[in-house]
Parts: sequence; C-alpha cells; structure tokens
Amino acid sequence: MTSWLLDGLVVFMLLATAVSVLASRSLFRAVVMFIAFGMLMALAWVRLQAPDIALAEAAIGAGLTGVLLLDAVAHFRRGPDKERGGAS
Amino acid sequence: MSVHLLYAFAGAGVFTIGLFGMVFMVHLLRKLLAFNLMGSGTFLVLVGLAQHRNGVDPVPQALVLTGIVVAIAATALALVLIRRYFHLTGQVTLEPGSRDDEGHS
Amino acid sequence: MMSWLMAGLLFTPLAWAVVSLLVGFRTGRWLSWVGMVLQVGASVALWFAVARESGFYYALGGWQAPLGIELQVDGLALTFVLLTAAVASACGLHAGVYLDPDKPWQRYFWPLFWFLWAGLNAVWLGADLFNLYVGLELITLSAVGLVALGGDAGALRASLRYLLAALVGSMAYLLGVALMYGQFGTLSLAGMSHLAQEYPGLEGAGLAMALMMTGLALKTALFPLHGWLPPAHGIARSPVSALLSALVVKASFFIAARLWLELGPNLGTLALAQLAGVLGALAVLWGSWLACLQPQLKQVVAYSSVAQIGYLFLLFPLTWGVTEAVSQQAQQGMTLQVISHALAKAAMFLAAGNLILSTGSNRVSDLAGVSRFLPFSLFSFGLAGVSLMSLPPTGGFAAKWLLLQASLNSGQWWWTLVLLAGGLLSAAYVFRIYRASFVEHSELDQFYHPPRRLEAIPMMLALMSLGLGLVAEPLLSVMALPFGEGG
Amino acid sequence: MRLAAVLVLCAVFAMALVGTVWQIAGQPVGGTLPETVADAMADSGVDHPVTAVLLNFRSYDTLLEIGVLVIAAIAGISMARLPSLEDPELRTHDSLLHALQRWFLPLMWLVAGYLLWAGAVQPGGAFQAGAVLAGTGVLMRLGGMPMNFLQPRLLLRVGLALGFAVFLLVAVVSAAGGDAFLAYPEGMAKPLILLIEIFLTLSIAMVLLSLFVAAPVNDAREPAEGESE
Repeated sequence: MTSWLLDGLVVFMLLATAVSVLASRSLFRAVVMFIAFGMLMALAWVRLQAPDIALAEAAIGAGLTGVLLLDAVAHFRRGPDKERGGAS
Repeated sequence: MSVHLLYAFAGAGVFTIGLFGMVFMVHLLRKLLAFNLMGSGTFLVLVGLAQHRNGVDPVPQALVLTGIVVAIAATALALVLIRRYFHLTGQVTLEPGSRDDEGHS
Repeated sequence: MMSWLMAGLLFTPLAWAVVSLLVGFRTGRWLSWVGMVLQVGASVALWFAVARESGFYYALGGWQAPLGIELQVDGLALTFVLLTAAVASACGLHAGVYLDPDKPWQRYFWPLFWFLWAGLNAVWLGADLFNLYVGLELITLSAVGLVALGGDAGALRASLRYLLAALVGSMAYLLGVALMYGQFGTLSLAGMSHLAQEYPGLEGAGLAMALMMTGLALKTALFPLHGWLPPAHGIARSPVSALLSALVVKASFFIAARLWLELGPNLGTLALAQLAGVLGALAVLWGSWLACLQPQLKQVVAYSSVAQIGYLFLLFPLTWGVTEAVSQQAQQGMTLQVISHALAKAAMFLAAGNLILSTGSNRVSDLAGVSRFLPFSLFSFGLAGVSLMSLPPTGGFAAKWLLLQASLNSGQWWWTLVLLAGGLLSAAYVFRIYRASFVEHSELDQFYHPPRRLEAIPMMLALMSLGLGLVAEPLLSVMALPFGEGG
Repeated sequence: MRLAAVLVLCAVFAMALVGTVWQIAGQPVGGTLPETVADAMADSGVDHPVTAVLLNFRSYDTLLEIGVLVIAAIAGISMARLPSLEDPELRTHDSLLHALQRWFLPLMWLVAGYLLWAGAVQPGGAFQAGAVLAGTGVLMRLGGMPMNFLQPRLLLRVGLALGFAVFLLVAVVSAAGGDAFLAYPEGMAKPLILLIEIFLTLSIAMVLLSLFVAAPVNDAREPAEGESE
C-alpha cells in the first residue's frame, strides 16, 4: 500500500514538474524545474528496477543537460556578444 | 494493474505535455526542454509497458540508455546551434524579425 | 566472400568518417575518393551476388533476432544501397571541387558526409525497429550538421527548424516502437509481421503504427508537415541539398513503406491508407504550384521535392486491400519513383549549384542570358526536368506509368488525375527556369565558368535518370527476387 | 485562441495514447525476450544483462549511437571558430570552488573508474562513467582551467574519434576472420568489451565536454550561395 502511495506521488510529481517546466515564466526557473524533473525521473527508474538508467539519468539527464541549459540561459541573459539591436 | 503500467501511463502524459510545448512554445530553448520531456515520456512508456508484460527486462533498459545518449547528443547540438544563432541575430525564436527576450515564451 | 562484402559495406563509411575527421579538407577529399571506389565496388558486388542467388538475413555479432540485430539483405535494400553509392559519390565528387577548401570548417564536411552515408545504408538494410531509429538519428544529425556547416544566420535558422521537426518526428516514431515492443515483445520487423498475422485485430498496435507513420511523414516532409524542407534544402550548399533531397528524405519514407508493407495488411485501415494518399496528392499539387512561384532557383527545386515526395505516398492506398498483382505494380512504381527522383533531383541541385556559381545569384530572374554561357549545366537541368515531368523514356515516366496502371486496376481512378496534373505543373516550373535563362539580357555579361568536372557530374546523373526507363525491367526483376530464408 | 486549439488537440492525442497503452497492456502477444537474454548470458562475456545487451547482443546499436555522439561533437566544434578558449567570464577565482576542486576531482575520477569497472557485473558502465568524467571536466572548466586539449586541433579530434575507432576495429577484426561483423572471437568477449568500454568512457567524456565548451564565438561567416562576399 505504501509503495503504491509512493509511486503515485512520484508520478504526480513527474507530471506536475513537467507542466511547470513549460509554464514557468522565467527561463531560469524552467531549467531548474527541468533539473528537478530529471531527478524525479531518476527516482522513477529506481522504482522501475532500472538502476542503470537511474544512474545515467542522474548523471546525463539531470546533471549534464542541466549544466548545459543553465549555461545557455546565462548566455542569453548576457545578450549577444556584439551589439545588434536591442535584444536583452 | 502493475506499478510498471502506472509509469507507462505517466510516460504517455509526459510525452503529451512535451508535444504541447513543442507545438505551442516559441522560444527555442523551451522547445528544446519540451523535446527532452517527450524523450523522457517515451522512455517511460518503453520500459513500463515492456516490464508490465515481461517483468524486469534488460532489453528496453538498454534501449533507453542508448536513447538517453542520443537525446543528449541532439540536445547539445541544438544548444550549440541556438547559441550561435542568438549570437548572430540576437533572436531566440525562429520567426524572422521578431525579437523575444528571455522572459515569456 | 559474402560476409567480407557485408563487413566492408558496413565498415567503410564508418571508418572513413573517423579517418577523415583527423585530416584536413584536401587530404580528406583524396581519401574520400578511395573510399567511394571501395564503397561503390562493395555495393555493386553485393548487388550482383544477391541478384544471382537470393536475399538473406545477416545477423550482426552472430546473434539472431529477436536477441540480436539482423540486417535484411534483399534485392530492394541493395538496390537502394547501390543508388546511395551512385548519388552520394556524385555529390561527394562535386563537393570536393565546389566547396572552398580554405574555409576552416569545411574539413568537417567529409566526416559528416561519411556518417550520413553510413546512416543511409543502416536504414536501407535495417530490419530492427530500434536499430532503424538509431540509423534515422544518425542521418538527421549529420544532415543538420551539413546544413549548418559554416552557415550564417539564415542557414542556422533553417537547420534549427529542420532539427526540431526531425526530432519530433523521430520521437513519435520511437514512441511507436515502444508501443510495438509492448505489444509484440520483439523489435524485429519480420517477427512482428508473423505475430500480427497470427493474432488479427490488435487495435493498439494499429494505432502505434499510425503514430510511427505520422512521425515518419513529418521527417519525409509530407504535406502539410513540409514547412521545414524548402528552407533547409534551399539554403544548404548545393551538393548538400542534392544529398538531402535525393536520399535523406527517402530514408524515413522507406521505413514507413516497409512498416506498411509488412504490417499494413493486418494493422492498417482503409482510412489511414486513403489519408496518406490524399495528403500525397495535395503535396503534389501544392508543392508544384509553389515551385512555380518561387523567386529563387533553389527554392523552386526544393518545392519540386515536396511535390515529388507526394507521389510516393500513393503507395499506401494502392497497396491496401488490392490484389497481389496491383500491389506489386504499385510497389515497383514507388521504387522507380524513388530512384528516378533521387537521380534527377541530385542532378538538378548540382546543376543549379553550377548556375548559381556562374551567375553569382540565386534568383531565377538573374539567370537571364545564362543559356549562352552555360548550356551544358542548363541542359543537365533540363534533362533532369524531363524525368520529373515524366516524359518517356525516362525513369520518371516508367514510375508514373506503373502507378497509373495500379490505380486503374484497383479502381481508384482519382489518383490518375493527380498524376496528370502533377506532370503538367512540373513542366510549368521547369519551363519557367528555361524561359528565364533564354532571355537576352546584355547588362550582365560576366559569367564565371565552373570547372568541367562540376558540369559533367550533373549530366551523368541526369542521363542515368533518363536511361532508367530503359533498364527498368531487369532492375525490377532483381528487386522482386524471392527472399531466401537464413543465409 | 491558438492555445485552446493546441490544448484540445493535445488532449485528444493524450486520450488516444492512453487508450492505446491500455489496449496493448491488455493483450500482449508473442514471446518473452528476457528469457532469451538470460539463456544467452553465459556466452556474452559479462554478468550484467544490460551491459550484455548494450555491448554484445545489440552492439550495432551502440556503435551507431557513439557515431551519433561523434556527429554532434563534430557539428558542435565546427561552429566554434575561434582557436582561443580564453573566456574571461569563466575565470572565477572562487576559493571555495578551488578547494572543492582539489578534493572533489580525485574523488570524481575514482567514481568514474569504479562505475566503468562495475559495469561488467552490476549497474554502471561506459556511459555513466563518461558522464561523470565529463561532469568533472565541466567543473574544472567552470573553475577557470584553460583545458587546452579542447581546442579544435588534432588532439581533440583524435580524442573524439578514439572510442569509436577502437569499437570499429574490434568489430571488423573478427569479420576479417570470416565471422559476422561485430562478433567477438571465442573467449575474447570479456577483455574486448572491457577494452571498448575504457576507450568509450574517454571519448564520451570528451564529446560531452567539447560540446559544453563549443560555445559560439565569433563573426566569421560564409556568405550564402550566390551572395557576393
């Protein structure tokens, strides 16, 4: 019974974070939510008895993709390196 | 209904959310996030549905590992392209001429 | 012998991709010529070996399906391997001269080119759904890399649009694979086909197949999902455009066709078949119409691809619920259409590249007067156009003739109207280019003369497309060879 | 308006998809692959089924997948035009980060090595190890390490290609002996898989890292076809 509760919670959180990745207004928040989503995915893989994927998801899915995306967001905030019109 | 099937349904949901983002969002980075959601949803369906019938199944697990690596390759390439595109034009969307800053989608 | 040839066929493109990554553009060009010779040799030898004996399954790593991955080496697959060898070599030779070797990023052309070739072969031979997915991604990423190579903002925009569309398409396909594995417990297409015959009425698998086909249609740029194609094919360097239009879009179509022919009889529905046909017909009309309106030369050719791809989708209604003979006709028509379009379109893009090189402009209106200076390239362009218009004796004519017969014999006469209208419209856009180039216009008298080799390559391709109609019979008999078990 | 249309379409799609999953879950047909895998494990050379599938039964997938990674890296470094990787903004002089690096890096190397070695018998393997290694590299990079080996020169390209090349050579050597492409010679599966995994780990780390570093940098551009320079 408790395991069903746990799985239900994980699934609910997965869907909720997935929605908030798209719904959050700031790009930075969206990426943070995406990383949280990746962590939850890792948890889901553990629950699905797939520790290999859990490791890969934590390292690649959440970790590395997250860093790449955060770096890109920072880059967008800084603006294009040369002045070209009034982009942010 | 097994736990595996529950995750397969969750995967279907996540895929749809990603698809929505891919179609509706304009910001390239958000599209990329949505693509990754689609990928995660697909992987959940793949493992969940297979393990519902087979029990723990190493084959889809291996496929998902392959899929994750392919997905990050695509994501990283897209990011390089997006960043260079932004660098050249100052744009973060594909619509020519429109300038969209990082706030809203 | 056979196993060495197979190993060579799989090994060469991948090995050349690695080696050419380590060297510069010029050395890579020289190496690639050697690689092309090897690859063409292996393809031809295998084709004749299979034509003499019969097709076989090649178990990679010695593991039979469903545990391992098997390649389906039959007449059809090898004909496509051969076609790829011909077209890719032509594009490679052209690119070696056409691209500027002094640009630092051009060195990455060769590795991407060879990876693309490897991916194409993987798809033609693939018989395992997941392996086909990896092959598709190999193709997509290298194609996107080639479009973006050294590109400015416009090229980046086009390649991003292409990348995103292709990624959605392959994800939809992969989701379908996931559902199929859940249904059948195997990834081998042959195994699925057996099971689908044994247990009719699996609705879930039918929907999964529809999903896969939708994803593949997006990757093939079927109307109305074609929006990404013209910018990407129009803005890439001409040899790259030729590769993309001639081969890359065919890969996803090929998978859709394989799925349909193996699983369609049990999992497909009339509605799905007719829908694919209607969209294909609309693509023919809409693509040709837009091709007539494009101000830019390469956009005309790109929209013509959208139209020509439409014909391929007539395969679906013409093979569903018809007699075996009609289905054979439709399949042969589709195959000839793929081959003749690949040859003709590669010729057209390469010739267009030469024209652009010599006039210094991509605009149709700037072609004025070019007929006096570059009749050879213009002539190649026109010959390829004749095949697209499907006049006899071209391959395009043979293809459409077979499709016409299939639609009459199956009582679906409405497709014949599409075939006729498409032919007329393609004549319109080809003549439009011609009319522009014959305008006497004295303002612009400085035309650059591209090297002879650049002009010879499209001509060869155009002649092959023209002659295809004459050798269609023996070619089709090899493709229809009975499939040997094991091997 | 557009939002509503897309939402409705997605809702329809979601219902169809959930229905399909339900249908399929209700009536699976065909054999069970895990049993086949279990039967073949003895011949695979490793004890962990997922590794066996990845690097033996379906090694062709893995080979092509590494190809995809290499393509992404190639396309990535072809975008980075400047030879210099000196990005002043990345040169943080945070003492905490430095301290972290001193203690953390060796640990990360250890973790990567362990993951790689463990892959033969339990969860872990080249991908996870490569990712951890790449993560280490990213940390070093953020810490302002110049990392000259990531400049788009020969060394980087060798590093990118190494894992793939080793895999490919192993694949073709057995084929030269008349066996199938990608078949491991009798009794050699275990050492060969380990060899492939070691080089794959290095290359995977290199690819991921180079994609992180291959940020866009300068204005060198090629005019579109037909556009005058």
